[in-house]
Amino acid sequence: MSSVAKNIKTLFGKYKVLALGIAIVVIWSFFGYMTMTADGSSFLTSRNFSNLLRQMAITGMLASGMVFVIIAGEIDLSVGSLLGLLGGLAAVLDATYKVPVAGTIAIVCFAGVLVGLMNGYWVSYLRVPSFIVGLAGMLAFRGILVGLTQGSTVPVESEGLIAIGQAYLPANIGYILALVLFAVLVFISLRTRTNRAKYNLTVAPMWQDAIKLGVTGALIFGFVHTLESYQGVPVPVLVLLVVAGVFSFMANSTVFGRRIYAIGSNLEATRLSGVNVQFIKMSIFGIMGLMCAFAGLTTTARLASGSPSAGNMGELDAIASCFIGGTSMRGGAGTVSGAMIGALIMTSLDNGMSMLGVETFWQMIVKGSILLLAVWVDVMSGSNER
Amino acid sequence: MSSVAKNIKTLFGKYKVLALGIAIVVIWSFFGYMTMTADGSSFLTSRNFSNLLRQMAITGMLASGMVFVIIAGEIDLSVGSLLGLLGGLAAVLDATYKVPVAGTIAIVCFAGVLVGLMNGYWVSYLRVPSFIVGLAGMLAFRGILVGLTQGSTVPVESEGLIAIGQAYLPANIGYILALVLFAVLVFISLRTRTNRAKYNLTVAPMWQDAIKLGVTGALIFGFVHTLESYQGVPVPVLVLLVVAGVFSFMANSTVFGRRIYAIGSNLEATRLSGVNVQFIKMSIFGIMGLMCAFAGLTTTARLASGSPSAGNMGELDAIASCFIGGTSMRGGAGTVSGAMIGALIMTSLDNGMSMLGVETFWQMIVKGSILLLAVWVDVMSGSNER
Amino acid sequence: DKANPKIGFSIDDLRVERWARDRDYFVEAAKTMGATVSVQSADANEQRQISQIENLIAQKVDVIVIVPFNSKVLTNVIKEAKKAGIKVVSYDRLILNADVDAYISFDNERVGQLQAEMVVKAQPKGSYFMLGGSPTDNNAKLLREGQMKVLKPYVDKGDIKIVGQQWVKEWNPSEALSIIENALTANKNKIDAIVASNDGTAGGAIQALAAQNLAGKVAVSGQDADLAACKRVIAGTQTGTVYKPLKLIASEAAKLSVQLAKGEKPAFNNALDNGSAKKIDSLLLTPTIITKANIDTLVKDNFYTAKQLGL
Amino acid sequence: MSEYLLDMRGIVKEFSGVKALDGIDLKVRAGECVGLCGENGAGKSTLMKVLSAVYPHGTWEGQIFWEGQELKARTIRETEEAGIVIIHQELMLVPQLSVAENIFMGNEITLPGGRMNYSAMYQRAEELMHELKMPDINVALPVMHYGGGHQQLIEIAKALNKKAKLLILDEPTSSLTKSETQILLDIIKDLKKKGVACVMISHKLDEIAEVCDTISVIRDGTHVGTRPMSEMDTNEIITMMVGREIKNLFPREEHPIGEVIFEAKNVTCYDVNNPKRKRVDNVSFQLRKGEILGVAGLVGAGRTELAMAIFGYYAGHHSLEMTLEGKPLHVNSPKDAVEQGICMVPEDRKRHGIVPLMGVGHNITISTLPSYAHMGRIDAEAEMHTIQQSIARMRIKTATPLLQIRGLSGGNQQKAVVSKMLLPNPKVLILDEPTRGVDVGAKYEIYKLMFELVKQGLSIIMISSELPEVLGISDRVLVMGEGKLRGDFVNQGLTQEQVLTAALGQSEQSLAA
Ligand SMILES: Nc1ncnc2c1ncn2[C@@H]1O[C@H](COP(=O)(O)OP(=O)(O)OP(=O)(O)O)[C@@H](O)[C@H]1O
Ligand SMILES: Nc1ncnc2c1ncn2[C@@H]1O[C@H](COP(=O)(O)OP(=O)(O)OP(=O)(O)O)[C@@H](O)[C@H]1O
Ligand SMILES: O[C@@H]1[C@@H](O)[C@H](O)OC[C@H]1O
Ligand SMILES: [Mg+2]
Ligand SMILES: [Mg+2]
Repeated sequence: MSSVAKNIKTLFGKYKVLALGIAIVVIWSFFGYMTMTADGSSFLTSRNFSNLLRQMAITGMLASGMVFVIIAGEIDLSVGSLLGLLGGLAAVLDATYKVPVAGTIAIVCFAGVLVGLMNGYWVSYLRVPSFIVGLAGMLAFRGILVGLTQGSTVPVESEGLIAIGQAYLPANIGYILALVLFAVLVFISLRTRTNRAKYNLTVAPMWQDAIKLGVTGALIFGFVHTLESYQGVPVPVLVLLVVAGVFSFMANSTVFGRRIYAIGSNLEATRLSGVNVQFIKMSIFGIMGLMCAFAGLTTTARLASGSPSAGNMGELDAIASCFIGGTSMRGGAGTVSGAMIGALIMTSLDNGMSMLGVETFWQMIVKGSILLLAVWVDVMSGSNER
Repeated sequence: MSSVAKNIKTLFGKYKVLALGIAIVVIWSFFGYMTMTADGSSFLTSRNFSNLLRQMAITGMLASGMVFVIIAGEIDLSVGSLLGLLGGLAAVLDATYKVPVAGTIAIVCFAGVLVGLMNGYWVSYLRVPSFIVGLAGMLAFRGILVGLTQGSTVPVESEGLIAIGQAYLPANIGYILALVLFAVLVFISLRTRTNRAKYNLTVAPMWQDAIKLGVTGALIFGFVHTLESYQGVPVPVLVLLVVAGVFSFMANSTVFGRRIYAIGSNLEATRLSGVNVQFIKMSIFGIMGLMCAFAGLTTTARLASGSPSAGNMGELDAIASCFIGGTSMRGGAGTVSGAMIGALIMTSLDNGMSMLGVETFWQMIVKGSILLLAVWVDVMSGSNER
Repeated sequence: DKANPKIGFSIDDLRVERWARDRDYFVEAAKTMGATVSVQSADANEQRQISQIENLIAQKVDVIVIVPFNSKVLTNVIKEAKKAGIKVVSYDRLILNADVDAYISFDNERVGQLQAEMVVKAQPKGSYFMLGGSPTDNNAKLLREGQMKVLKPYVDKGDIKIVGQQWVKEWNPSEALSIIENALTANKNKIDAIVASNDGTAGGAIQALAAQNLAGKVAVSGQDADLAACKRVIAGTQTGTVYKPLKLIASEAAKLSVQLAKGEKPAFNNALDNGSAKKIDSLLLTPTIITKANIDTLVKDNFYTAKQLGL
Repeated sequence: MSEYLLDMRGIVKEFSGVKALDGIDLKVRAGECVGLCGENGAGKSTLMKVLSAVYPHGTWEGQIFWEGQELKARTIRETEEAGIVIIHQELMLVPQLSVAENIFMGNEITLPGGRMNYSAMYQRAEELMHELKMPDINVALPVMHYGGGHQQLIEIAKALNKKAKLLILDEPTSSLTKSETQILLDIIKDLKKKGVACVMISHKLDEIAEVCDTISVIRDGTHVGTRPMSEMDTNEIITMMVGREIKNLFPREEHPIGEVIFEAKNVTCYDVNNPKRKRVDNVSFQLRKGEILGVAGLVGAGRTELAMAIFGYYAGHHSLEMTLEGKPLHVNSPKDAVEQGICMVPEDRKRHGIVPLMGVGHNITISTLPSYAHMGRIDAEAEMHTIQQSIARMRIKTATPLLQIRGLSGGNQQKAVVSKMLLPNPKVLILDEPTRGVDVGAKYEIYKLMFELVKQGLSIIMISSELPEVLGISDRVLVMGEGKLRGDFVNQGLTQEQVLTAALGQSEQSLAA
């Protein structure tokens, strides 16, 4: 009976990502059908797949930081403005002060972490609700940006910086990376088996793990193959994937990650268990800041210039992605992978509808409705319950 | 001891409004001093006072609805867009369909309540987090508005509608209303005394109540007098005052009001006490919708036309006002009067800084900082604690 | 006093490069004529703009110069201004249904026409994509009307095929970028021209073209002569931009305002109907198309230094 | 019309595939008080939640007959109107609202226009406070100003204020002291006289024995038996509950007691809400190696504050000096405390103990996570190994270590929290009401564990409001009253009377005077 319940639970866990996956399939096949022309559908092309991923990269980066903020029971409304500010900073450093690319990146990331930690300090040590801190930051950071750029668009010179947003990995590198990744996965699952055996915990039958790995491998390959058959893996997409990977690992198998969930579920109990909750909360915002830096750099690179309106409303897309991806509003539950799929759904809608040339106002209405429905389904499936 | 504790508490309660009052005084005297010219300060004029109030009317209306939403532990991000939509609807009804003013007002208010209840239904019966419902509404309502107006501005014909936002009460009516209000207050305090006596509960000494009434009376008179010495009481300001009055009463002395606090403070307990929490939550959003209708009508009237971008970001001002006014982020605590003062502070900053011709980006930075500080002070003073 | 009047300058959105420049030139010119200016930015929000105009009235300025965010919503507040005996000038965008004393502008419809013309000149035939401005910005629609005026005949003739049109929320460049990426994908890169409504959005569009090595092959219009845009024009990736000699309009506006304040009669070259009782005395300045050929005009006008443009 | 007021038949309730109730029957006559007994997780609370429609009709199987008719209530309102009133195991008050508002929550006295009739409600509330012998509660103050014990009594007042035909009390005395408990028991008795029936759930069998006419025992969601109280004694109840016999409730074992290991000097804590009021007033005490130090006192005595202050968690202003193993000890946060060998199991399990959304297992390891990690990466298997050991050692009743802890019964949650605080191998362990809401069997295990621990040289401070427990387990007993240390006895031939007299301290003498 115990194992039954276990299976049920794990199934439910999977079921959620499954549900999201199904959503994606539905959306894609819909747009695929709608954009069908004599020479095939223009939505379901390796090229558009590459577009999709590049268009979701920025939201994805924000979302992968935001998901932790929300799991910890907080929210950060300042990310859009902070993205803009850091992007602007990058442009100014590059154009005005002729700082070498590496330097620019370093400075911007440092600034991002710093500002993030500052936000976190206000929230966790000075106990100001994060909603407020975010609101304040949203105003202030945007203000600083406008002051910094004098409201004008700052064109970026150096190719290196632009590459961050626009370059592709040289052909076939993608396949190699895929292989490495797969090898790592195999290694891990093997080690887990031996480990479980060592502590005489039940070990799943070999064939199960084999199948799992097989499927994952297939997915990875298909993914990379599609990108390679266009122009290769876009740099921002690679960055996003790495970030998502690292963060998923952090969430599931590090002390830090585990404690984020604990804090979100019951802060006081966690503190009374001897955890330095305030520091952890602050760090989470630091990470969020770093993600804003990544997103800011990518934005500036993509536009080849820093614009005073960059990142406007970016926070909403990021937050929406997290919730569509099944992060719990009340904190304590959520996954990075979910947030990523959430971002992908949002982007697919934008992308597909603009391809179909749907009227802007319809786009707004549809996006709103989808957001609502997605979360509603999630709530129904009980996974989001509290 | 029991009565001592009681006094302490009431004092603390007052202390907070006091603090906010002091903030106002500081801000006003600062701007008053800065705008000082040969012929007196242009900030501290009856005219600018009238401007201030008219400029805060719309945020004030939203805030007085929002404060209940937040007390109940929810949030509504859709109000800005809903305001726009309802305002647009009013314009279309008036310009395109030539509906008589009374009809327009009725329809818009009805629509507002309806949409609000719909939001509430999603939140309380379908258990979708209000943050999401708000986000979705923010997108969808704006979209509908753009569709409705074809993205262009719809000018309003009928004077009657415009009056809602522009007209003033005929001279001296203000004084009469003030008298009536004062009379009511006196009556209430007397009845309370007799009531407490009847149930042999401690009755405060006569002179105390006398002083209280005296001070209130003075304030009311000063307020009205200033307005009268310009052009009289502006209609939107009157509407706001009535709304705020009614809502304060609702919050403090009706079953409905108290249950809102209960829900925000401990939903589970309230539910287990046999209270129909879902219905109450839904109603709160209904009220919020009505306030959006009021705000929308006022906006359209002030602009003499319905604009597709009306109310953009309006939700943020409203929410900020509530928090500056000491509403608890976690729900369960907050006052309408506080929210009103919060709105007044925000507006005073906008108004004062624009008079000083402060650079936009400075304005943003200052507003952000003030918001943060205000709430921080509130948190420090422990009143916002939970 | 009449010698050095107080002028209020209420601007749509100083976060847009273009307006920041207008402000600088205007203030400078006004100073030389002994006037003091109080500048306001409504940050693209009509509510705020109205409040700010009210505040200017409260400050008893002599003239209010307005760049409306939305030209149809200022009727009431301008009534108030007139009541207070303040002169009102409509700047760059004509304020409708209101009793304004003067209008000075390159009208947006004209700008739209120029944008279309420069593109047609570069690509007389082929598939066009219409990249509009903010769906909630009234001027975006005016620009589109101007553009269509020019394109209509060609479309009817069948020379030009409009393969898509989208509006860019908040004139946001990144949004423009995605829109064009998708348009290119949807049309298998068969797009010959993009009629972009301002330089910011044009910039986004051109990044999307660059990713397909189409930058320079596809004609792209613009507006405002942003620095970034001018560099693109020189690089040949943007066909051209509509340059509104801001220094001219700003200084003219300043002069005109001071004259109004002093009760003198400024020289107008036109009178337009804005839906109010009387026709509005107007001073219409012609915007110019800037292409690689005549980019140096900007230097001559001291709009940019040669160094800035890297010439 | 059947002879029974209430007749529940074959009730089955599942939680995500786990049967919490498996065909339970329960019958209650008018004016009868039924004691419902069972181990933690037996299903007592769940059964009562079914009855009071917290779980609406349709979410469970079986039938409920109320005064002969079948009851198919979907809302709590309906059951209350029928006359079924429940006091829940967990406190269900609204901290921000006044005592009176809480008492009348859901059935307020109103004036025309839905206005609150405060005067009337205050008056009635004050009457109730007098009935419950708490005259100096200020009914206009927010509930959060009052302590766990007081809050429980307010909860009871709230129930008494409703017109109940059947009153359900789910462990009502768990945070009450002897005297307060007595008040409650007396109230139940004269309710019975008035013909009101009661279902009383409690792990304190002496209380059950005092007021109940019939005992109904359930185990693992099944009905074990129902017998009149007159025919049985507490030991038989225990046997029925646990399925085995427990001879001695307090398995005292001799253990060596060493030198002073921990000392706290001049602990003073000021009230959070009212900085003038001392909640702990200059308390000093010593703790020896291998010693079990009981801390007795009335609710509001300030024992929890004392513990919280030592553990570095007390919110309000406070001051104290401590030494551990002779060295001065500085603690600014629970983290410091745990790292330096002091652990605490807090009193309020729901608020301070469990991390509800996490699995039982992860709750247990949260304090010691780094010890299963290399460079921040958790060795999941090593962790799971420890978890399974802890679960086995404490006999925690859970479907799987992955089950969210909020799904466990109160007692099992408590066991999990205790195991969590044992893993850091503390030198000093503070237990604040460790057996509150824990069944006899589990209590017994916890006691045995405590002795096992002190034998290994651990020292324990046990705050408890159950005098028998304090006297049954402790080597030494501190007695607190009104924040002051009123007595420090070696536990030899110490009687409840002595402790109580000490606890009441001056106040009693002043009464005498
Ligand atoms: N919400 C829930 N979700 C899942 N399982 C639950 C839930 N509530 C209770 N259970 C399970 O039902 C069983 C009975 O729980 P219940 O609280 O009724 O026990 P109890 O007899 O009241 O124990 P205690 O004496 O500790 O209060 C327990 O095994 C518990 O794990
Ligand atoms: N004035 C108060 N404000 C907030 N909480 C209080 C107050 N008084 C008591 N409490 C809480 O009520 C509970 C019991 O009160 P207290 O700790 O003072 O007495 P105690 O001796 O610990 O009694 P108990 O046996 O209930 O623990 C504790 O959790 C305490 O924190
Ligand atoms: O100059 C442009 C202005 O005319 C338009 O209205 O808004 C965007 C600006 O770029
Ligand atoms: Mg129970
Ligand atoms: Mg205690």
